Amino acid sequence: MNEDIHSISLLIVMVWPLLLAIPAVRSRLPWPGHLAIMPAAVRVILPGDSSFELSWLFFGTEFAIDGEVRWILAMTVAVWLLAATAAKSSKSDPTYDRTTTFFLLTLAGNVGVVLATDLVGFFSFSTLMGYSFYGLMIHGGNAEVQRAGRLYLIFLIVADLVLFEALLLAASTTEDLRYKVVRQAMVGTSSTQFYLWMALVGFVFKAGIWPAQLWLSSAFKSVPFSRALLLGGVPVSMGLLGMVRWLPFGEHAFYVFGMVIQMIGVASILYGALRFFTNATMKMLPAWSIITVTGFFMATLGTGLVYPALWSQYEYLTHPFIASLGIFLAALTFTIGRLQDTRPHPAFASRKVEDLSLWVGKWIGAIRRSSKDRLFGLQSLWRGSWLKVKEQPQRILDWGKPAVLVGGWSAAITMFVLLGLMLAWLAR
Amino acid sequence: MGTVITKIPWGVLLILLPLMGGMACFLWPRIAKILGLVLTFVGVLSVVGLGWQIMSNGVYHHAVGGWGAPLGINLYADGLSLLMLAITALVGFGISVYSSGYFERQHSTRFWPLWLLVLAALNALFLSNDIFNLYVTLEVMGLAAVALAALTGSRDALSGAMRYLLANLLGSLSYLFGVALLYHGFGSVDITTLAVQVKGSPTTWAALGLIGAGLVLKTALFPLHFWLPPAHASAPAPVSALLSALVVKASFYILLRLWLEIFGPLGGDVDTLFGVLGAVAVLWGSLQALRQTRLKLLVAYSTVAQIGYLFLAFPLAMSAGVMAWNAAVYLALSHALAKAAMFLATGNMLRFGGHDRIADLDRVVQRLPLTATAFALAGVSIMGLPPSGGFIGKWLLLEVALAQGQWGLVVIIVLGGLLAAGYVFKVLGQAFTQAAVMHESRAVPASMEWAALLLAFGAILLGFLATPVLSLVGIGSPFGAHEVMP
Amino acid sequence: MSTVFLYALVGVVLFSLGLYALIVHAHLLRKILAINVMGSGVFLVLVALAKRTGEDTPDPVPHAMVITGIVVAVSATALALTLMLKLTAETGNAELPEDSRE
Amino acid sequence: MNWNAWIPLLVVASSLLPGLVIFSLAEERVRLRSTLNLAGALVKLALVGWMLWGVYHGRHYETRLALLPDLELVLRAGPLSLLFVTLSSVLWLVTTVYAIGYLEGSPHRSRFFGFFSLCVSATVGVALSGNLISFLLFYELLTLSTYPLIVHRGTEVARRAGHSYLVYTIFGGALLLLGTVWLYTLTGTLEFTPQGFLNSLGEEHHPALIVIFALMIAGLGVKAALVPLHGWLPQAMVAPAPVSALLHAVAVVKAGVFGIVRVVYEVFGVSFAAELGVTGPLAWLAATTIIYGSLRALFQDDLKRRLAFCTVSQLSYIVLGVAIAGPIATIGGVVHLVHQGLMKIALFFCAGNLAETLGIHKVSEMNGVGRRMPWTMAAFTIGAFGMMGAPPIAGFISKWYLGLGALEAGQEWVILVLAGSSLLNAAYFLPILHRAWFQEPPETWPEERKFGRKETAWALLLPPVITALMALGAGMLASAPFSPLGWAQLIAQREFYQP
Amino acid sequence: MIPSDYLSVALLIAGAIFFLAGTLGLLRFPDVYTRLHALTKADNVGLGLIVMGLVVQAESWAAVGKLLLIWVLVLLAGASVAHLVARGALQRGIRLWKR
Amino acid sequence: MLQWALDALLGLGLLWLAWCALMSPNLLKAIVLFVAFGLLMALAWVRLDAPDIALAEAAIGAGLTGALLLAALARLRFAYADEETVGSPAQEEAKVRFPQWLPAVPLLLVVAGLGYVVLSLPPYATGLSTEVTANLESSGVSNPVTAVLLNFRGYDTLLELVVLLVALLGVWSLDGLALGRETAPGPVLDTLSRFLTPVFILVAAYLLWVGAHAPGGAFQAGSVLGAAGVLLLLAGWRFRAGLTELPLRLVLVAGPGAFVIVALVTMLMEGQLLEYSPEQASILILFLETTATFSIGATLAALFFGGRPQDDKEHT
Repeated sequence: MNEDIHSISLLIVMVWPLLLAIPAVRSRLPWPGHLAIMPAAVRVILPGDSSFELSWLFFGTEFAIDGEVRWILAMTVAVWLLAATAAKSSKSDPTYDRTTTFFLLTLAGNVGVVLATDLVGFFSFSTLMGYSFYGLMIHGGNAEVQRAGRLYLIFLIVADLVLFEALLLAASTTEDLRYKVVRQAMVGTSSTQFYLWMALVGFVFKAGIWPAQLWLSSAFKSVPFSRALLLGGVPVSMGLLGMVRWLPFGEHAFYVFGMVIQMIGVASILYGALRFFTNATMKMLPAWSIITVTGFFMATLGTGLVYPALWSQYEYLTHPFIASLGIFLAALTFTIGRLQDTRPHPAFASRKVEDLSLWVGKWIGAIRRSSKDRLFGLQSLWRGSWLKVKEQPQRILDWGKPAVLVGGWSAAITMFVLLGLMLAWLAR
Repeated sequence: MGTVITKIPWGVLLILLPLMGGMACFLWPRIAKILGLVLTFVGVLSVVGLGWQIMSNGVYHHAVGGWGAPLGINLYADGLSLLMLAITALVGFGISVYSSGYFERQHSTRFWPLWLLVLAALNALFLSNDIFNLYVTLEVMGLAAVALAALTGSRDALSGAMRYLLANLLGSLSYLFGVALLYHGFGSVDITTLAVQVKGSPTTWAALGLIGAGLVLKTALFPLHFWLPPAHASAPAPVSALLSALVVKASFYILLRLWLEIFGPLGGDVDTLFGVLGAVAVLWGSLQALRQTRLKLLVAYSTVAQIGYLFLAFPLAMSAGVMAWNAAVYLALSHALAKAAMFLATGNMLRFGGHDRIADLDRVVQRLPLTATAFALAGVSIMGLPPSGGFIGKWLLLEVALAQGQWGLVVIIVLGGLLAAGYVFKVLGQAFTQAAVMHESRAVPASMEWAALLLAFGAILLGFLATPVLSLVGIGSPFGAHEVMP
Repeated sequence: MSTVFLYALVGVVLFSLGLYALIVHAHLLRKILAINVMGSGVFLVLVALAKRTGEDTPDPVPHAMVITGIVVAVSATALALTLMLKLTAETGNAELPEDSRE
Repeated sequence: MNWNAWIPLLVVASSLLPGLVIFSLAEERVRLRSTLNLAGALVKLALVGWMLWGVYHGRHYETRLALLPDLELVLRAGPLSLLFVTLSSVLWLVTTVYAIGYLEGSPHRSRFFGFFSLCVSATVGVALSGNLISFLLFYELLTLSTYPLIVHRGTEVARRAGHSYLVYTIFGGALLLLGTVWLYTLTGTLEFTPQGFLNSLGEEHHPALIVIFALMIAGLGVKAALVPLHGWLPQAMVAPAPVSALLHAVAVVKAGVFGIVRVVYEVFGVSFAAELGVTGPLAWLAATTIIYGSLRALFQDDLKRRLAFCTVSQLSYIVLGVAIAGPIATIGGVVHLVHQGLMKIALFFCAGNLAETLGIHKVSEMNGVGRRMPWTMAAFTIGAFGMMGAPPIAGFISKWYLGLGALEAGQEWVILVLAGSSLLNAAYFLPILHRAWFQEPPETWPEERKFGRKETAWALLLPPVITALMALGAGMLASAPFSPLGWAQLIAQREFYQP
Repeated sequence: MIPSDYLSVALLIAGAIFFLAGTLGLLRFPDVYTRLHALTKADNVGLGLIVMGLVVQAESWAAVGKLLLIWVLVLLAGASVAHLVARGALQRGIRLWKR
Repeated sequence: MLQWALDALLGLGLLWLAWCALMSPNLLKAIVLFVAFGLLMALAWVRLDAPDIALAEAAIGAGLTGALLLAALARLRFAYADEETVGSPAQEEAKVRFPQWLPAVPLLLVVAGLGYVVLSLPPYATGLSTEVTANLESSGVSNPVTAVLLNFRGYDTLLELVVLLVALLGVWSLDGLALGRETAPGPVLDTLSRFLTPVFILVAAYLLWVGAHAPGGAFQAGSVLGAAGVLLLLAGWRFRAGLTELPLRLVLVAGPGAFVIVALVTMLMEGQLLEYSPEQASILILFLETTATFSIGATLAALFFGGRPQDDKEHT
């Protein structure tokens, strides 16, 4: 009985924000953001591990809460409560209603990611979270926000694609896609290396870790603090979480791979520190710090991969680390935001940003134009001869029309005679 | 009940009733329309009766005058004749219904007697087993058809009819010469007798040349099709339908019959020539049809192309006899129904808009939905798309051609279907759109619309009747007992 | 060579002559004449060869056929002439218009 | 009386007969017409449901009518047919509702609904065909009954689109016919058989069989919009939205793809086809189409055209799944048949809603449209994400199995194609979503119609929402019994694991 | 050859000479009226002579009657037709030939 | 030898006349030559022991066809605006667009080929003559040609009468141009026609009667009647208005009508179409021939007349 309640509570944690995301449902409710996170908060507080299996969802998936997850969930609750509080201040905003929807969708995705126990569930909810967060991020923003959003989106898409490939590799290796199983299964198969690199690239992109930090920094630069405070808690933390879950730590030593991660970590630290010191506006403070912090984390992960034995010694720290990272960043951003609240953002007079598609189209168009100019002579030559060719059948048809063949009674009868002769001759 | 039906000489009635009807219509113009309708309907019943008779008693023989061949004339009906009679009756009834609404009083009194006489001639032709008698029926049919083609008296109609008449006479004389040679060579004009006696000799070859050329001219096989489009395009709609659907089939039937009975075994390479000409006809007729800007001409050229298909069976029949002939017969039957429907529908459009320029059809689909449907359904059969009689025919033909590896013919068959689609939809496409200039329109009687539609339905329905029809055509095994290739 | 074949050959030549005239002439009246001459040629062949019985009386069947043929020929001629006249009245020219199509 | 022998025929008739009656109805008899339409759709659905249940329990439903002396018109309900039949009947119902709303007050509705019903009958016939000639018959019938729908508007553009459609499809039909007859002359049978019926033919026939395969694929590829043959599809967008919806999701294109599935699995047999070496080129063709369609879609400003090229691309997923020739890829391909249908029809409904309610036809006009029509755009968003393959929407499932299948078959390059396509999908869908949700709406819409407080009429709103939810459901509930995935697995099992 | 045969031959030759003359006239005379004159007169007499020549050979009186009837009819027709032709020519305005 | 020379002369004459008729630049000449050709043909028929045909040819082939052609030429002049252009050589030259020798090549081949075929036929062949002779007894007539026409192959003849009717229907449906100018026929023609008509009728009756056992019969008699009609028409005689309606048509239909009725009756009585019982054969044939004669005569005359006599009344 208790089991059931626990299980159902898990379901509610995910479904409730989804429900609230529908405007009609929440239209009468005050404080939807806070309300939506409540079940999660309750579940964090409630003791006991539990899991909930949905055999009909996707290929059958399971959600569970245990000690590790509880850390992350707690962080999530905290960050979202903070965000909800921050967002509440902008209720007069005309976009409030829609923002709330995206807010809640992101929230639902986030919770799902945290609670998922297998790769598919993780991937699915991270997709929901990622794309909704895009909406949340850029809503009502100016051109710069939109640009940042677009950057984020591109990274997100690529990351998702790459992760999808990794996922497929995992699925083709093992039927069971739970983290633990996958970790073990992915060691020592022909596609291991491929899987590792895919997962790494995917999460590096997702989390905005060093060479892919671009979207993160520009997001911090332009997005209002009430949403920017989510950056740390949502994409970055979840990216790191994903890495921890997907990669086979503690199973096997991957020297090259681990070294690369280590190097990424180091580079990240260096980069973050450098930027911190050369370009440290108040607003960008969280950005550079987060890059530095993730760098540390990466370095640790890399070490764990190079020395699996070492990993087991600090494995238990990873989740609290991620949790604290999220909360810390959210708090930092919130504070800085509050401090800056009175000062409006400077308006950016950037060029009008167009659709990606049209942008690509422009390029193609330009290439086409230039080639056309160059090939013009050739083309006209070709066209001329084609027209001539085209006239030929026409002429044949005209030729055949009345004068020579069809209408010419005389010719026709001659044909008749010839035909008769021919028939007789052939019949011999 | 059954015995009574089998005792009535339906075959003879099929000839005599329309004959008497034609004369009666001539005598009493006032009742012409009613009489025509009734008699064509009775014609349908008679064919059913004849079919019953044939199915229960086997092939139908009737020795006219009690003399029997070779002195007298024999009437003979097997499955092939029966089917031709049936299609004549059906199309004929459709044309009658249509005509009852089509003709004004003045033309009506002229139309009905001629029409019934054509019908009589057609029936007589399909029943005849005597090559000289065939000549006479051809003449009755031909002259009456010419008169009908010229009925409107317009410049185009007259010149078309004149061409038609000259071609007809030339063809008849050529045929008659062939008959003369056969008679003097083998002493008979009875097909069955001749079939036994004819041997390969200069006489036979010359007769084949003359008869073949004459009939090919009458059937309007390329390159002797020159007379057909003007004649068929300028005649009144029911007459065009009659000419395209039935009259050209009559001469084809004779050719087929003579080929099966007399010339086939001696034919030499003639069948190849027929095949080549048929192939060219398919392409040429279709291309010409595509080029036309006037609807009736388009339909007329389509006939040229479709006739080409009938001749494709000749080279294929060498080794796959029954199957190839089945295909040809099926194509002929479905073309008869479809083309009649098409011409009738065209007539409706012409009546409705006062013109038949394809580009100005002006939303016929909305305003004459039944007619447009008829045209479309007929088009489906002409194109050989399933489910339609045309499809079955083309299927059989393709099957034979492929089985023999006749790739040229395969390409022609497919290409012809594509081109047919081209010209049919050239019309239908315009039928949906609005013309730039609005036109006056005249009401079209329901009987005209329904006649066209029902015939078109018939063409479609034929697609589902392959099994019974093919078993009917097998009665009396007109195609001989050639083994069907697997 | 018996006269039978002589007449038959004349018939063949007449047929061809008529055909030739039918080809080369544009005037409809001449075409109709040509058709008639052709017909005569065919009839001649039919009847001439009927004399090959070796007795006094020739084979009567072709004779009957030819009588039928003659009647058909006159019927066709009458119709053709009427058509020609109507056409001439319409076009002002007793020839087939080469292209009556638009 | 054996009712089971008549049910497939009844399924076809349940839309055919109302269609024929509708033709004869006067224009203003809206209520009767709608009733007939909906009744037909419901009856069909009920019959299909019955058959689903029956087939699941191993019953046979088969109608045989003589067509030619040794060829029959066969309608048979197997798992594969039922998959397609169910899709068609469900979507027919939805589309009918939509069309009733969409065409309210426009001219020639009797004609429209008549052909609409014929179209569905033909589709259902295609699905249920038990041999190649029946398939061919309904396939051509489909061509014919769709044509009036494409040119329905009666404009010059419509006429040209219809013309182009015909040029392609008739040509394709001819090739298919040729292939079919040829095959018949070789084998003497055309009956669809699991794992094909050509195994027994000797080596010497293999070249001919390869040519036949090419002919058939070319013939079917026209409707399936494989790349050099896809030209008609974007043009056909001039048709009214319900037609485009049906055309793209269910009827025409699916008939082509379904035909390819049939040919590969039940005529040639997938292992035999692989042995012949024809699946490889087919896979490459499909891959090319996927990428090409996506690339072209990028440059379309016209919303429906963009969706059309998207269709070109997505259809080849199915072909790809078939051509990979493995059980898992088969599942992916076959299930995408349904999934793509659900998603694409929702997208087209939405596009139609935009056009009908706001007069929006171009992507560049869609700024802020999400605020004006949130439900519609929500449905659109689901569809779009589904197309991109985002979980948990149906498209994800398809891509999942396709990818897995490719890996299983050792054809890793397919993964790259899938990835590239997803990327491109995102590139042409996300900007739309961005505009719709995040750009400021203009002062006035091009041509707005008011529907009181609702964003649009109920009949227009419900279908996209329902189909979008179905797409979502098909993805989320993929493991539930009777889900498309479940059926696809059944089919794959039948193709690969039965003796 | 019996005497009656000689008579026949003589009559026939005489008739033929008349025909020849008439034909010559037809060919050589200058206008329609003079040609008609030559033709009808010569032919009527020529035919009469020929009929006579045949009458001599006739086997029965009935045959004689028939032959005479033919002559009478031809006379009648020839005269009438000549008249009609001349009348038509006059009506058409063809003038008489004058030296 | 003399016979042979005569036949050769006749053959050459036929060819020469045909050539002249066909190639004459003047249309009138061409027609006249054609009539002459027809008369020569009649001679040829006589030479070929075909007096029945000779009669038919003279009456129909040469006589009536000639009349029809001449009448057509006259109306043609009427139809042309400019009389002078008819058949003038200049126009003729202009209209030949086809190298004249070109068709001659295949035609020479035709002549050669068909000539060879004709010569290849066996010199003796009985055809169906023995069978005709064998059955002549029961045919009801003693003239074999009549027996074939009206008994053995009576069905052909029935259809042949229909051909005539069809031709007339065609001419009428075309509203053929009626006889041109209505000039007064003049006393000579008038007298002639009055005198000749009874003779024609008498001749026709004779031919009809004699047809049963000697050359002659319905066609010949009918064409003589037709010739009488032509003469009367030329003389300006017209049907009285009351007779142009049903009575005229009844006469026109009488031949084929009677034939069909007889066909039906015989079928009912004997079981086969046109199967006469031997005892009734001769009377039936006579009946058929009589009605046919009237019909043929009327039809031929009507064909000559052209336009529909009662046309103006029909619309009221």
